[in-house]
Amino acid sequence: MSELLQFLFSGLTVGAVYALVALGFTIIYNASDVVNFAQGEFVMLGGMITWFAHAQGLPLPLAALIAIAVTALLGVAMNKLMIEPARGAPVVSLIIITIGASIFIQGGTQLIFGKEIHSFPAFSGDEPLRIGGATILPQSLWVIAGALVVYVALWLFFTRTLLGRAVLATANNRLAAQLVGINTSFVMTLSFALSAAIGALGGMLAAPITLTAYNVGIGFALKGFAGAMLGGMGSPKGALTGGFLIGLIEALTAGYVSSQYKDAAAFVVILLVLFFMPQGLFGRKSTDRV
Amino acid sequence: MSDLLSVEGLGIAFGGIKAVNDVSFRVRAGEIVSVIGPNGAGKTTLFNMISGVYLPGSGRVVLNGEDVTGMAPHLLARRGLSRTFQNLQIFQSMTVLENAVTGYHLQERGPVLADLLGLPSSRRRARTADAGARRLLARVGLDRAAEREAGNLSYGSLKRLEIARALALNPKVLLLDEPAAGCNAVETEEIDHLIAEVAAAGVAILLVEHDMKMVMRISNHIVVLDHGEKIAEGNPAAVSQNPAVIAAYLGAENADG
Amino acid sequence: MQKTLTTTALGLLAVLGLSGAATADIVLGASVSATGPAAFLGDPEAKTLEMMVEALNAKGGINGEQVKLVLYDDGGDPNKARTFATRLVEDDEAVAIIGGSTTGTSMSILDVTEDAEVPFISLAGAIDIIDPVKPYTFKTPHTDRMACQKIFEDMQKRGFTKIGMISGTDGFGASMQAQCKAVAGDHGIEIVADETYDPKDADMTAQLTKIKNAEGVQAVLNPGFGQGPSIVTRNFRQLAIDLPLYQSHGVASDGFIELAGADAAEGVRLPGTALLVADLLPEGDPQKPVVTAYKTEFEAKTGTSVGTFGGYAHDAFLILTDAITRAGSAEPAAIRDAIEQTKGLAGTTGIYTFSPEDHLGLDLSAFRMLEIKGGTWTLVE
Amino acid sequence: MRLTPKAATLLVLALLVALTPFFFPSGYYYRVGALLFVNGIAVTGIVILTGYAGQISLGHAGFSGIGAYACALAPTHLGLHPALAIVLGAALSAVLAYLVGRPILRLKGYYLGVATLGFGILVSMVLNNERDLTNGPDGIDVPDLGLRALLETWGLDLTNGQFWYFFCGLSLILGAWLALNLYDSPTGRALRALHGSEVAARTVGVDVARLKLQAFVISAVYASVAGSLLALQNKFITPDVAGFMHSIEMVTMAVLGGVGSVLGAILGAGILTLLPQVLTVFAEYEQMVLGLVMVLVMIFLREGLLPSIFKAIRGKGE
Repeated sequence: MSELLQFLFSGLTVGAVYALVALGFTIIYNASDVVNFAQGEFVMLGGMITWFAHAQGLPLPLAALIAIAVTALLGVAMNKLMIEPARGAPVVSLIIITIGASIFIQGGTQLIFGKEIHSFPAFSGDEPLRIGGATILPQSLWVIAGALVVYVALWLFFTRTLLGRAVLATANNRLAAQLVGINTSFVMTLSFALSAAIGALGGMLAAPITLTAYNVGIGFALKGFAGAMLGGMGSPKGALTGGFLIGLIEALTAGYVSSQYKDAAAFVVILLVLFFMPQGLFGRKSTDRV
Repeated sequence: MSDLLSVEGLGIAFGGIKAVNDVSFRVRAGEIVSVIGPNGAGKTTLFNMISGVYLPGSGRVVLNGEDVTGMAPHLLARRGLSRTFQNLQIFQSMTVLENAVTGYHLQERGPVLADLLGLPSSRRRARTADAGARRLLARVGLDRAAEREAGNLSYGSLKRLEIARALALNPKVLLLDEPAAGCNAVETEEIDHLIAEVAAAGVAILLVEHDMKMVMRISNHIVVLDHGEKIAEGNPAAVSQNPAVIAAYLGAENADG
Repeated sequence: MQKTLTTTALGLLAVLGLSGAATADIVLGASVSATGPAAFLGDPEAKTLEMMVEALNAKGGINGEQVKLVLYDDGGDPNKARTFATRLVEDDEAVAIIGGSTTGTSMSILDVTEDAEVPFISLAGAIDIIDPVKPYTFKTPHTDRMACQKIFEDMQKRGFTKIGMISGTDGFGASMQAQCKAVAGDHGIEIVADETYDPKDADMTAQLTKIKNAEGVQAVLNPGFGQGPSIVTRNFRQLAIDLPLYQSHGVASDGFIELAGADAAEGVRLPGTALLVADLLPEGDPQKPVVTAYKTEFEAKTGTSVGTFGGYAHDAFLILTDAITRAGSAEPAAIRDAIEQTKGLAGTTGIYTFSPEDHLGLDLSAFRMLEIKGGTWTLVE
Repeated sequence: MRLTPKAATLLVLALLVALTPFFFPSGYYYRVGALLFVNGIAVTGIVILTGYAGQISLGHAGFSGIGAYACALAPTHLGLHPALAIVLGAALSAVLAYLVGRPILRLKGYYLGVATLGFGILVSMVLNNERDLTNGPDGIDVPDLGLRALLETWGLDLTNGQFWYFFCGLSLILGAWLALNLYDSPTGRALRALHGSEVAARTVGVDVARLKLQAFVISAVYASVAGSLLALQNKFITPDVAGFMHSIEMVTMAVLGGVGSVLGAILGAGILTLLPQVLTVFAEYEQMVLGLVMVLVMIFLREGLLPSIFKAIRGKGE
């Protein structure tokens, strides 16, 4: 029992990080139909910039804010310089553009911050909490709470605010959104800023657990992408569920089956789900219009 | 003459809204049947159900005596059903000739290995299809544009290209979705002749068209849809006098205005 | 990474296909994994090599000739490593090659260098590289098997017979995992739990819980490098597993203590080299001068703490310059013969004595069992 | 006389393979050339899958892995000649592509991307983890093809680098010839048709599912053969060959050069093969330059380098 609980804690911790990455994917996908493979780099930057600012002597909360702000700005720059000029390009071109951006950011980070692995202190200490014979780090609670708070905030934003509805309208039909007076270019910029900020937040929350280095982004991106797809692209609920599910599948497979093939289990589940539900768990159904 | 296409009680709903409800009619060999109705009446949806793009929620489609309800489009094509699209489904990056040639797919296809190796049999199949496609392009007046990239053609030319592609299948039943849209008077008349010619050769033609003059001119029989329901049918003269039809069109115009 | 202008210019010429015959200088080649998944190995190796060439040339080079280092980054990709090895041999006309941070890249390079009859000193762990002995291939690190043996010896001394293993699935971890499983029996040790993790994993509590609950487990061994072992160590403490934890030489640097946290790392043992305990070495220790000099110089130059891997590159360069000096020639064949005759050369990793039958030149004594106490390395007696 | 695009492509490739060695200052250039040709074979497969049929794969390196390990394992375990091992690897890849492709090719766009990605990761995981068979991440020796020795007995004495240069070059020409045959063939037209509009392709009778599967299987065979050739010339292979980044690299090469044309994709393969060799001079900036090139080409030369160049030339001519 305590064993199962421990596996669940492990899965929730990792899953929360994936969920944050997946939520970031979702926002950009909703606004622009682009799957941003550089999302993992936002996570990496969140961790690295926080580490750097903290190492320069800034207090941790300030360092974290700087990291989120800088990453959000980079997100905006990426949209303006790379995504907007490529509007209308086919899916495979967009994949390559965002992967190119990802490689570029990695290269730049490595040049500026070096290749070492870094970490900074956990927010509420390293003393694990004991629950039912299992343990969980306070920092894990921070990450899990982060994922939930971001999800709720996004839900409120998309359903309760005019701006949020504008984003969804843009997602549904760009032309129609323009016709009713929505500034779709601003919506795009906002989405990239938001998505980058959420990624950075995730990276900043997770770094005390996962540690951070210039090359951790791609791993996060793949798992987050998988989570978003599992949940159904474009659905915040799907992203949250998908992220947590992948974390849990990994932990439970590692615990009960084989740690060698835990990543395999996650992808097998994804393939199965897509086989029966080609749009993922909560994805929008789409039909060809002819 | 026998029924080549018979639609029986066909219906479909999207998210609880009945887009098409209980529509029945038949088309015989050599006959031209038109489906008309205001925008959003469900004409294209009806076409999509008949041609296997949508799975009908209720009713049957019978093609040449065989129940083909919900059958995949490529299987329908093999059974002699061919169509064009309202908002053009052209292979943009292929040449005009290549577009028309795809219509010969069922005749020219062969073992993929032969195609990879460029065996004489493969080239022969391709050449035969090319020749056929060129003849068809000549018939719709596009022979001089054969080598151009299809994406660069005018709307009216593309409409004719789609018809050529559909004819290439040598269909028993031909579904034409607004073939004259975007065409000028001369082009429209050409299309008129073409359709009549095809019908005369024994093909059953189902037509959706907004150009009422054209519809009245060439149809043997007209089916009128409104809000997904069949509200009238009959020969052109009868339909044009039908008060329900007039009301539907006027109502629609009022709503538009 | 400071490349000299001449190296850069030479590289550019080579690219344009205009490079003429090499000048009178001695050209040494290197292909290491300065980026990519094995950058933990390759980055300090590259920095070390550049630093040492600079220092050597400042002192007048070897036998009066300046040394030119052509250094490539293979990113840990064996295919690239082979291409760079070919380039070094055929195009840059290097007289000897250092490199291959990983087993995979080393195996790729050695096929080229053996063909071209150019001496090659590998920086990777696997025993396959020098067993069977190939005429032109040498290596500086102790083998993974030796690391396992060193650890198991220590476990034996402490009376452990049943242990759990948690290994990274990267090349380093997987290779050592296999070697340890192969030699465990020789030391009367049974592996009762055998878990793995992906090098990018963020949490290993699931695997560690399984090990913790394994029947009769007395100690845990974690072969791996990068952030994995730090996370394992933290998770180990989080789960309050009350067992001795052994790490591998893969994390033998101060960075590990920093990342795992001094509290979590307390009591962790691993087989390390003299490098980490330079200050603790007795005055008469033959390795003391070389270790201290390298440590001081590297840390001053790069601002990062020394680790075992940079030490491998240091030793490879040392062996090579020593051989060229003794041979009095920079002909590949002469260098090879001289390397094989190396005797009692003190490096950071150990004291090298090569022979035609032994192209590794180290024995188990090169390893020292270290324990982390109070946030710093101590020698286990 | 006007050359058909097919003849022109084959002529360019033949000249490239035959003439460039005259300008090689050292043996190293044969190695780079051979790598370029191997990558060219892999991307030709991507042209068929993505350029013709419009389907995405982010896991094709998995098939290269199968081709490579077939050459490493079949000779020792099954006693097969390495040349036959290439065939065995291709056959295995084809069967696997068929089995995997049937369910996942129903997916579109990014969903197909993640499914193929998952497949590639599974293959590389098996190669990494099944240590008893594959020797894990340390890699495994691959036997010699033996063809060079055979040629030598016929009086054709080539260095190892030269042999692989010409062998891979000829293989690429063969691969390109097959792909070009396909382009204008009935199957090729149907593939391009379903790329343009699946709905329309269906209504002219194209069995879309079947044709996608054919394209997937053919491109898998290309990737597999490329993997085999890489393994045989390196005489050593590691699971890296099946890694995610290699899948991405394949797609990037093809799209960068122009995924719609065989020659364009091979040009892309050439650029991404040569770029890291050129950039060794700017080692620190290599990643940034590579990323930037990917982004800029995709933004400004959307159809890829070669088609964009042709367009520019034609534009001037008019």
